[in-house]
Amino acid sequence: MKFGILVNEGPFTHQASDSAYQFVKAAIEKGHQVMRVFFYYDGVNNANKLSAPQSDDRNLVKLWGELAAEHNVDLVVCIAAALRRGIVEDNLADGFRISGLGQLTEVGIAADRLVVFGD
Amino acid sequence: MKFGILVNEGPFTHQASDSAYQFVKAAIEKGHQVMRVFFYYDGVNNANKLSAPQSDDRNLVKLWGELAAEHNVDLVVCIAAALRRGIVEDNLADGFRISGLGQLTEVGIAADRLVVFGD
Amino acid sequence: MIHTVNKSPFERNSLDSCIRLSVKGAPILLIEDGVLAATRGTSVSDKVAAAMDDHPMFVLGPDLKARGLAEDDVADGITIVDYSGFVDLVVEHGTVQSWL
Amino acid sequence: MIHTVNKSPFERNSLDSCIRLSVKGAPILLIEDGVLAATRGTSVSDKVAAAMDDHPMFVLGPDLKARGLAEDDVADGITIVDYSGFVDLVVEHGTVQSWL
Amino acid sequence: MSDTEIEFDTAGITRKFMYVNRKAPYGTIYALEVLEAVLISAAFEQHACIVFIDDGVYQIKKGQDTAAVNMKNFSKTYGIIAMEKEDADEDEDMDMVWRIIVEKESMEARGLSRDDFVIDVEVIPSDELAIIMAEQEIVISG
Amino acid sequence: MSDTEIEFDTAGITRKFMYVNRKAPYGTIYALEVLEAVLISAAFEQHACIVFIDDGVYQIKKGQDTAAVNMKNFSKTYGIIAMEKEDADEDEDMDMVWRIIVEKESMEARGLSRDDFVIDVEVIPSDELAIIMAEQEIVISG
Repeated sequence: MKFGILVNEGPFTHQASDSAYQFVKAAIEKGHQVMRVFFYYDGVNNANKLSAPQSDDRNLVKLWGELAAEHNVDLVVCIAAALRRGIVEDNLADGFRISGLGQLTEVGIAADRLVVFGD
Repeated sequence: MKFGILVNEGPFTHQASDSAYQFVKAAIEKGHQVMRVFFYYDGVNNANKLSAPQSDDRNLVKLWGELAAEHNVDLVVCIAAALRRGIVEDNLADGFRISGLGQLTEVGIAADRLVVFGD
Repeated sequence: MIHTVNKSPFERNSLDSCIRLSVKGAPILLIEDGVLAATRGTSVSDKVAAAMDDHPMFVLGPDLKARGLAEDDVADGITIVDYSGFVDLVVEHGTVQSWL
Repeated sequence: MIHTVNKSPFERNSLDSCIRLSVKGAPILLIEDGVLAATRGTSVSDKVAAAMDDHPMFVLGPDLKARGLAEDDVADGITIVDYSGFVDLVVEHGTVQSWL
Repeated sequence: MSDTEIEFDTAGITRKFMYVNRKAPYGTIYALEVLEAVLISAAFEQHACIVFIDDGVYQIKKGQDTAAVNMKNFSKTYGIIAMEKEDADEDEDMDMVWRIIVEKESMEARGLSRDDFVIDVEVIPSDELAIIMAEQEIVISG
Repeated sequence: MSDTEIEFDTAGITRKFMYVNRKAPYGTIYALEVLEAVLISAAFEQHACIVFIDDGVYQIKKGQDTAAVNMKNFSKTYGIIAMEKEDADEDEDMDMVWRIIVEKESMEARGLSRDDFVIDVEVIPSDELAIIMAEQEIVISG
């Protein structure tokens, strides 16, 4: 089955990105395809490559990037939400790309399920 | 009277930073002193100099910086919270400085009132 | 001490907790989405009216206007203040407790 | 359709809205702070039990464990699933509505 | 922009999107950014059911004036949503149904009525709205 | 670090700080970052009243195991808070009072009891807690 994922919150403050990551990992392990993870609202902060958590904490920015590389997951950051919040090509982490909000509608149409994680 | 302010949320997603800004402006206009605004939790995102809101929207990063310059308000970003969220000297906006959480306790002790804005 | 509540009384328990944990006479200022508690004729109006027996109640006018709520919509006995009035309340009543 | 609720039933109205606006038979999965609705002997236990007359109820085990809640604490009739089970529920029940 | 722009083939597919608005405006940004998502979906000629429940009903309250909080007043954008809906209603070549719905119980609990809103809405009780929700294919909550 | 480090003279001043914890752990980060603020204030030898009300009582629930959510388990840090409190209690040269309080009503509504917590707490009913709160000088809510 093909999944699309919407992440509405940044790492740390809310659990949304953690939950989305665990869901995506489980879906892939079960043989499903995750077509795209779309980062909207504060979710764009998941793509900030300068994020440096404490050494004993998880690093979601890195984890998302690794997942994308290993399993060919398309990580899209909404350009309008990102501009407001200061996420641009300069500080964009590996594995993410910046694109328009239409990419959310698109994955909504193309995927069998869209699952939203937010606050 | 001497005020300290704690801002717990970033610009845009919650109104906390807007409310804090309006409060600080009003306090200064009334002749009070705002000793320090401390940015904690997602509040550190107020210091992201890459933030570029739409032209018809307010730009809180810039507004805070201007207020600091005009009225000598000390804008302090918590280093631990900032590291997690990818705010470092490279993307730190004018008028802000990065320092330790002790600066929050310090202004709590030194000010007559500490007012918290958050979610 | 003065209490601020910035959450909708329909969505969250912040106002309830503020009322439960504030001493008689302590003023409550509604700001941000908290201003939704201030209008007449809602499902929380009675609760707010009851709280006003023990607490002077204030509401931030700029936040009311932003949400399309008119001064006429505000329940009797609630005082509307602007940011300058917010500052005055804090100066007058000492420690601020923000019910987030 | 399957509904997810990620908010504490003590703090927010998300679970109430989910129950009010879901059709009979639609499953509800409690995740994140929403898992706090799943334990026995709380002030919301009766409400959750009543909802279970109309809705199969699930709770995410990893979120329970994180919050120090044991499987034994979970009310009878609520099924504990892991992330893999979460995926299965979504596959099986179609559209997901997230009550944020 | 990155080099690799991935696109999915969506031509000719029309699906039922629902946008659920449960939060008050201005206290958080969700109301504004959901609106942007709704507008984009019009370009894809998708069905759209825009629902206001709980504090979401305040998003379309008349008379919003944000001058004193210095935030962007986006309530006028709902006029564009209403126009998109009219276009969808009138164009017989397009298979595109748009509905703008307020839950009756949420509206009444807040002392509001149909006349309080900046756009025409269907006011629907919760039991009927639950059935409409259950028919949706994609639910976007903000 | 920026060039200008501003410092205020706080020597010899002891004020009453209260830290109000009302949110469940892990769903949001507030619990963890408030804890960091409490620990720092110990270095300034301030009074500290650490209060758990509403869902905040879950922050100190025993048995937290975050392995399956892959988040940092910070519940052990409360042990450090308890040690700081012991230091404050025992040191007669220091004018520093620390209290760790759980609101009785919040605890009971969640089916919890004193034995469920990772640290020793005072369990206090809301009317008495209201009086303690009213005496504070600085209230930090997370």
